Formats: sequence, C-alpha cells, structure tokens
Amino acid sequence: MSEKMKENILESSVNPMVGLPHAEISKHKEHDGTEVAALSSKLAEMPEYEMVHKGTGACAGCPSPMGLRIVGKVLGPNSVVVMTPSCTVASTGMMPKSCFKIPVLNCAFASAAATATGITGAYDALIEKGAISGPKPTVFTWIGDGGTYDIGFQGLSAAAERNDDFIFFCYNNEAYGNTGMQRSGATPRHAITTTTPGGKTENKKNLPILMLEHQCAYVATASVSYPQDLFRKVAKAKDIKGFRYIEVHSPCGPGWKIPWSETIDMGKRAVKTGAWALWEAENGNLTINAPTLQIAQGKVKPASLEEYIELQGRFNLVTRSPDKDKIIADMKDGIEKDLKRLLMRL
Amino acid sequence: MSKRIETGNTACALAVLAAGIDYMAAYPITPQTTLSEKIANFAATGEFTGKYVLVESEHSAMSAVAAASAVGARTFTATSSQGLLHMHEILHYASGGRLPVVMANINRAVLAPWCLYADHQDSISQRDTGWLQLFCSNHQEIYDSVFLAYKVAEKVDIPVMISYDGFLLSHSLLPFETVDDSVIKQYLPDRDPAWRLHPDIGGNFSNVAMAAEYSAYRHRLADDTLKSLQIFRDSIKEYENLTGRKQPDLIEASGTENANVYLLSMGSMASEMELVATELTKQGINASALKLRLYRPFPSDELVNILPDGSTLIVLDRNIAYGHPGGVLYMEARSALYESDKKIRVLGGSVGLGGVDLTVSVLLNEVNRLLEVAKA
Amino acid sequence: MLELRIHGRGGTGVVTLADLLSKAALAAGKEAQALPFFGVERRGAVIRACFRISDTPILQRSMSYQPDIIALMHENMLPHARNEGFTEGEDGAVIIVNGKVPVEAEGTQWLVDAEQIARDHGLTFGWDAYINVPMAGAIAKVIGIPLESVESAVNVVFKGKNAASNLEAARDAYNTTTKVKGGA
Amino acid sequence: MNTNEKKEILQPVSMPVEGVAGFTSAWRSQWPKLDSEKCNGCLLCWIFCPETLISREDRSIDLRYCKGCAVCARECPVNAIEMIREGEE
Repeated sequence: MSEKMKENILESSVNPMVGLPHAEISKHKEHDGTEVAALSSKLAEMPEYEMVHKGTGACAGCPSPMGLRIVGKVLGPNSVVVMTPSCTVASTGMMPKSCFKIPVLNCAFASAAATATGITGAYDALIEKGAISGPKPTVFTWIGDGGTYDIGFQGLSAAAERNDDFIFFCYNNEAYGNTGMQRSGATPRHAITTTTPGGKTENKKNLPILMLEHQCAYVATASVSYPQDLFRKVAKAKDIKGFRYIEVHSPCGPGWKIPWSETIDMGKRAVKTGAWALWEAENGNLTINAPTLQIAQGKVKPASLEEYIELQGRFNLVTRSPDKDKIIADMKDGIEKDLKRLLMRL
Repeated sequence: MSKRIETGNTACALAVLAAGIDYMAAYPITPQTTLSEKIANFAATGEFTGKYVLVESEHSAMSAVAAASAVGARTFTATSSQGLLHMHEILHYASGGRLPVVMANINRAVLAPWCLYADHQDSISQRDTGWLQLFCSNHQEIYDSVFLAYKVAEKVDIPVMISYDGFLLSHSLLPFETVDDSVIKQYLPDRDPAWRLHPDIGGNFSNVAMAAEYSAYRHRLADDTLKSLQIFRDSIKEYENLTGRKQPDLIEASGTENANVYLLSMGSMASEMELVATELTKQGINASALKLRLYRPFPSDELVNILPDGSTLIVLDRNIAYGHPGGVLYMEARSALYESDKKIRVLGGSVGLGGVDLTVSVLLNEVNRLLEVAKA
Repeated sequence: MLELRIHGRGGTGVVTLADLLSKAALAAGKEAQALPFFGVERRGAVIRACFRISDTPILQRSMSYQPDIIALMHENMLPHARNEGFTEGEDGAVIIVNGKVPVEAEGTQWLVDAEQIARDHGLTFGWDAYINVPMAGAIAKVIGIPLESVESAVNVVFKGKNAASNLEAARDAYNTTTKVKGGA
Repeated sequence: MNTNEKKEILQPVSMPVEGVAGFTSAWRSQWPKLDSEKCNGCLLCWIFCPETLISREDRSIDLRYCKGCAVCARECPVNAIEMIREGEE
C-alpha cells in the first residue's frame, strides 16, 4: 500500500465527504421532461395507503422507507412483513412503538426466509382449518443485503427451491449499514467500507441472477429511484403464488458517502450507467426493462461512470488513484460484460 | 385407549398426530430422522392434516415453527444433537418471544468427535435458553409428554422441549397405551392465543427494546418459568383424571419407602436405576430410585420433600457440567438442598456419555463407588 | 423375563424382525422390548438387536450381555455372537440358527431353513432373501409365542399381497423349526 | 378470529404510532420551502419523501417531522422547492 493510499484512507475515514465535488451536485439533474410527464400521471393514480408512519428513526434521505412506501401502496394493509437486524429495524422505533402500520415479525439474522416460510405456511394451515378467516395476508420480507446475500442466503435459496408463498424483498444498499458500513457480498469492488479501508478487492456476487437460476415464480430487480417500475413489479408479484424475489437497489447516504439529498439521483445514475440492471423474470423467462435493455443493446449511451464513481466518497481511492482511468475502464468493461451476459439470457 | 408396541419415535409421532398440530418443519438427523419420516408418512396418507415443511436446516426449522407459532399455529419440530445446537439462537428467540413451540429432542452426543449415541449434553447445553424441559424414560412418557407439553406451553406461552435418549428409546420398541382422540381434544382444545401475527390484530413483534423493557420481559419469563411448576403439576393431574391412568410425578420415587440411599437420574437411565435400587436393597442398603421427569424448571420442592433427613443422595448424570464436578443434575440437586434444614449427603457422577451402555451392573458399580466416597 | 439377542446383517430386515417379535409378544399378552443396536456402518454390516419378553413391565434400557437365547440370522454369525459374549453349553444360551445344518456350538440348538422358506414364498430382493419373517416364526416358536400372535403381528406390519406370502413364510418357519441338539 | 380477550399478551409486541423517533424536525439544519407558483404537480417530491410528509393533494409539507434531507428539492424538476436555513423564513 502506497503512502498516498494510506493518507487517502485516513482522510476518507475521518471525513467521508472530503474531496467531493459538492458544489457540482445540484447542477446535475438526471431528469428529462418526457420522463417526468410519464411519471406524474401514474403517481397520481397510486393508492393513497401509506404503510409507514411519519417520523421514523431512519437517516435523512434513507431509501428504505421510500421503498417500503411503494411496496405498501401495492400490498396494502392485509400484509405482514418479516425483518432481520438492519437499518430498517433500527429505525422502526423502540418498544413499545413501531412506525409500521402492518404487523412485523422481527427475527434472527439468518432466519428471514425460514421465518416467512413459517408465517405463510401457518396462514395456509389456519385458514384451511377455519381458525382464521381469509383472505390470506400477503407475506413479505424486507431484508438488507447482509441478510440476503450473506448470512441469510442458505434459507433464501431453500425457500426459493421450495417455492414457498411469499415475496422476499432485499433492499440492497451494498454494505452492512446497520453496523456502520462493513463490506457485504453486495459491496462492489473498490468500495471503501469500515472493513475494507483499502477498498474491496473482490467483485460483488450477482445474487439476482442466482435467484433467477432458482427458476422461481418471479424474480425482479428494481430501484427506489424508479418508483413506477418498482410499483409495477410489486403489483405483478402480488398476483403470483409461490416464491417471489425482488431486489431493490437502495443507495445509502452514509454508506456511499454521498449527501442525503443524492439518494434518488445516485440510484438513477446506477441504472443509467448500467451498474445496476433492471429486469424481471417469470418462471425463469427474462425480460430486460428500460433503460437497461437499451443500454445493453447499445441503443442508448450509458451515463458517465466516472461521475457516478467520483460522486461517491466510498470510491475515493479510485477517484484519487493515479490508475483511475484504467480502474474505471475495467469497471466499464465489467458492466458491459454483465449486460452482454444478461442479453444472452433473453 | 389401546395398547401398542412401537419405537419411541413412532410413539412420539402418534402423539403429534393426536395433538392436532397445525404446522411442522423439520430437518433429518440421526436418531431423530425416523420421527420426522413417520410424520411425513402420516402427511402423505392424509392422517396428518397440518402443514409440514421440509426445511434445509435446524436453524430454519426452529425459525419457521417459531414464526408459525406467532401466527397462532400449534407447531412441532424435532431434532438431535448438532441440530439442537444449530437451533440454539432461535431457542432463545422462541422463549423470549413467548411462543409455545413444542419440540422433541432425541438425546445424542455432540461434536467433537462424532458420536451417534445417547448423551444429554445436547439438551443440557440449552438449559438457560428459557425452554421448559421434560425427560422421558419409556415410551408411555414420550407419548404422554407431548400432550402435557402443549398443555403447559400454551398456558404459560413458553416453549417446551421433550427429550428422550437416542436409540435406547427412539429406536427401541416398548409397549404404551394410546389415548382416544376425543380425550385428547378435551385435554388440548385448539390453541387460542391472546395475540397473533395478523393484520386484524397488528403489532410489531420483537423490535428493539431499551434496557428497562428488555429486563422486564426477561424477568417475567423467569418468573413464569418458575410458576409453570404448578401448571405442570395441575396439568398432570388433569391428564390423569381424563385418562384414568396414573402419571409419574415430577420426581417419581420407586423402591423402598424411607430409604437411606436415593438414586436420582433422568432419561432412560432412570428406568434401569429402579433395578439398581432393588439390587442395592437386596444387598442390605435401603435404596429408592428417583426419576426426574421435569428438568426445567427444576422441581426443588419435590426433591427436598422426598428426601428424609440424614439420607444420602446419589446423582448420576448422562452429561458433564464442565467446571463443576459431575453433571447438571448433581449441581441442581445440591442447589435445591442448600436451603433445606435436612442434612443430606449428595454425591454425583457422570456416566453413560456417548451411549456407554448403562447396565444394572455398570450403574451399581458407580453407585457403590460413590457410596464408598460418602463413607470416607 | 427372557432375553434374546439377534445377530444379523444390516439391510436384511433385523429391525422389522424386532418389530414383528414385539408385536407378536404384545398380541400374546406379554410385555416386550426390542432394542436394535446400530453402528455407523451401512447395508451388509454386522448388527445386533436385543429382544426381551416378560410378564411384567421391562425396566432395562441396556443391551443384553447374557442372553438366554441367541438367534443367528446366518450360520457365519456365530463368531460375532461369541464376540459379544454368551454362555455356551447345556445350561447356557439356546441357539436358533437359519441354516441347513447346526452350527458348531455347545448347548441346545434349533434349526430353521429360513433362507429356503423365504425363497419358496418369493420373499427376495435381487440375490438376497428376506429371512426376517421366517426367523420371526422360528423365534416365536422357541420362546413360546403362539402362531396366531405371530400371524396378527405379520398382518399389522405387512399390508396387501405382501401380507399373504409373509404369513405363509411365518407359518412354514413356525412349523418346521426343530430342536436339533440338546435339551429334553 | 377467536381472540381470547381474557388472556394477557406476553409476547414482546409494539404497536404502530406516528413519530416513533419524536419530532424529527430537530434533526435538520435546513427546511424545504415550496413555491406553489412554480410547482407543476409532478408528485416526485410526494413519492420520494422518505417520511411521507408531503401531501399529494397540495404538496403541503409536514415540517414537524422533516429531517431536511432535501431529496424533494433535489428531485424537483422545476426547482419549486428551496432549502432554507433553519430559523429563517
């Protein structure tokens, strides 16, 4: 490790925002007129129901309640959610208060999928027996990437294989946010976390593809920055019986070392650079969504990966590296290859 | 009521079938496997009408049944040895969450090294998880304990573990009397929880608590665990009245009354110990065997009441309480007797580890050795 | 109480044999216990099972080390039985053997050609014969369980077509088991 | 639903309420001010507000809980929301 790198690490761990082109942030707006117009008509038609009470304990600008709000609008009040230790749980409020209007079952870290399996099975059994009256509540999980990619993966894979009837939502912020940003299996290469102060040296796993290979009823990737796309995918999932997996990309202020205001913007950049792909698959039949498809096909030029990297403090070691251009070129190459592989699955 | 002769695992499966289980999840492990297979067969024939999920690990099995219990289902799972250890985290969750799960643990030795045979280290390692723990010495007790377990668990909202020795009971065939379903229905009506995970009721189960709330829940669990002793006594009486069949007490004494020497143990060993007491009495030492049926909470009052002043208590454990001489029952018995005015000599030893066969002569040797120590 | 120890090979139905004997004993109004001992070895490995029958409830939970009767599922199980220990001789354990000729051991001995009986009734799997049911018939005869009790046990354990051939096999064995050495 | 009212609830269960973390306006250093004249009613601020504080009908903002994250201001395509220093109008 060079002296310069060490300095950078020290600097970035003291103040994650150091060296960020703050002033320029507000100049970049990732909107275009047609997009906004299309968005607004559909937003006006979304259900009024709000799943999350005002005033949670989440960080300012946190994507988790944003995502849950949209999920709640689709699933409505007749639903129950499983949570494992995560930012969401930490910001739920302390006993005896809860910010969620629907019932929540908090369980042990590795238990998300098996817990949902238990709930959905118990509803089936008790409704059939007549001990509780239907309609059956929608059972879903809201689990971070730690509880999905890493400690919870065994149970997740097994529940998918059994085709248990629930929706597994992973809100992926690409690190263990709750414990203060340690690396996870979803952390991209080069990202600084508290356990990878020199930048992560391994690639992230492509978990959505792993879930796709489970051939389950429905698998989709989504982003908090694309609320209609997420809404539509949840709505589709709601009407399907069996195991459904939806991974919601959720840029994290403290984790990515971006200002609170940039959550949504960064999520859009992730999609528009191709770093996060939007797709869905019913029973293993893949559809690649816009704009990922167009980027993958080369019909739309991807957004600047340099900017995406430079705007995030967690990539400071890349931004400041003398090999920056090469690293970013490698990253681009990796993204292109991933998208090509995705296209080949069509 | 009809008399049958089956394996211990089949006896347990038949009771599970009669108990009206709504939800079961399990993962195979020797020597539990034939129990979950038997219930899978019942599910295949339609006799078992609950939901039976074949999960990928014991951790998931306990997670699933705990969750199903939160929904209000009557749930069951079974395991052994490493499986129980793998569940450990969720055992705390189920008791802390006051979820009345019932589980059979088929006692087996734990790693390392690998060993398949009877040993209580697995269940006693769960001593402080907040689970109530029943031990069995024959198939009748296995069968009856299932109903007793649900009765108490659902009354106090604390999970119950029923333990019985691997192979010695799980795979051996012994006769037992079944109870008519109508009687069981009367004893165990459908579960009617005060709270359940359902949108009509609401509630966030087990979110983060601050110290004050947390400690209140934990103290309440501790208090209710102790109070469950009386619930066990009452529930055993109720079962006796309904079935007309005498049930063993929480500590069942057999052999000479007013003995000088008492032999306390639990599990299959406790049955063979009756023969040891008879043998000792033949040798001129008035002995009585004490079979412990309920290990958690420990029936201290029963023990103190049974033992006459000046008697000797020999405690044999199929486990080791590392860092303390002997096993957990020895520790427990000494603790129970400390406050008593009676002068009782207590000696203990660990025997039968890893399934070392405990014949009358093996047990007699150990008891005589301890009696020599008592004299010295 | 009578204690019996069975020596056989894994996968040949020793567990079912124990099940049959227990159920037959129960049908005969007796208390009984069957205690198979499993090693970690698999099909074909040498295994043993204990069987106790009594007029009063059985309290033992351990294996039998001084059985009254030794049942050898195959002639070549004798060394294994000796290894496990039993008293050999006129006053020692009675031996029941599946075979055409007696084994070279002291004491009372009963013989049954369980193998042939099994084959006669089509109780085979590949090259192997299921000798457990005929052996149950043979053991029942030696320890004094009535044939009707064996038949009722066979009917509980086997269903349908299997029950008929197994019943025949049990009867054949019961009727052809003969004392070939010792005793009165 | 056969819920037994007599039995005490022993499970550790919390109930939903507004403001679990108190009035989180204390967390902010800036507050969002909407210029109704500029607002084109696209509803992006409404959907993206993590705390459900913006009304879909009139885009009024419940400032009692606003943490000042500024996502609304950032995402407004017509710059109708301005972040104002706390204490200033």
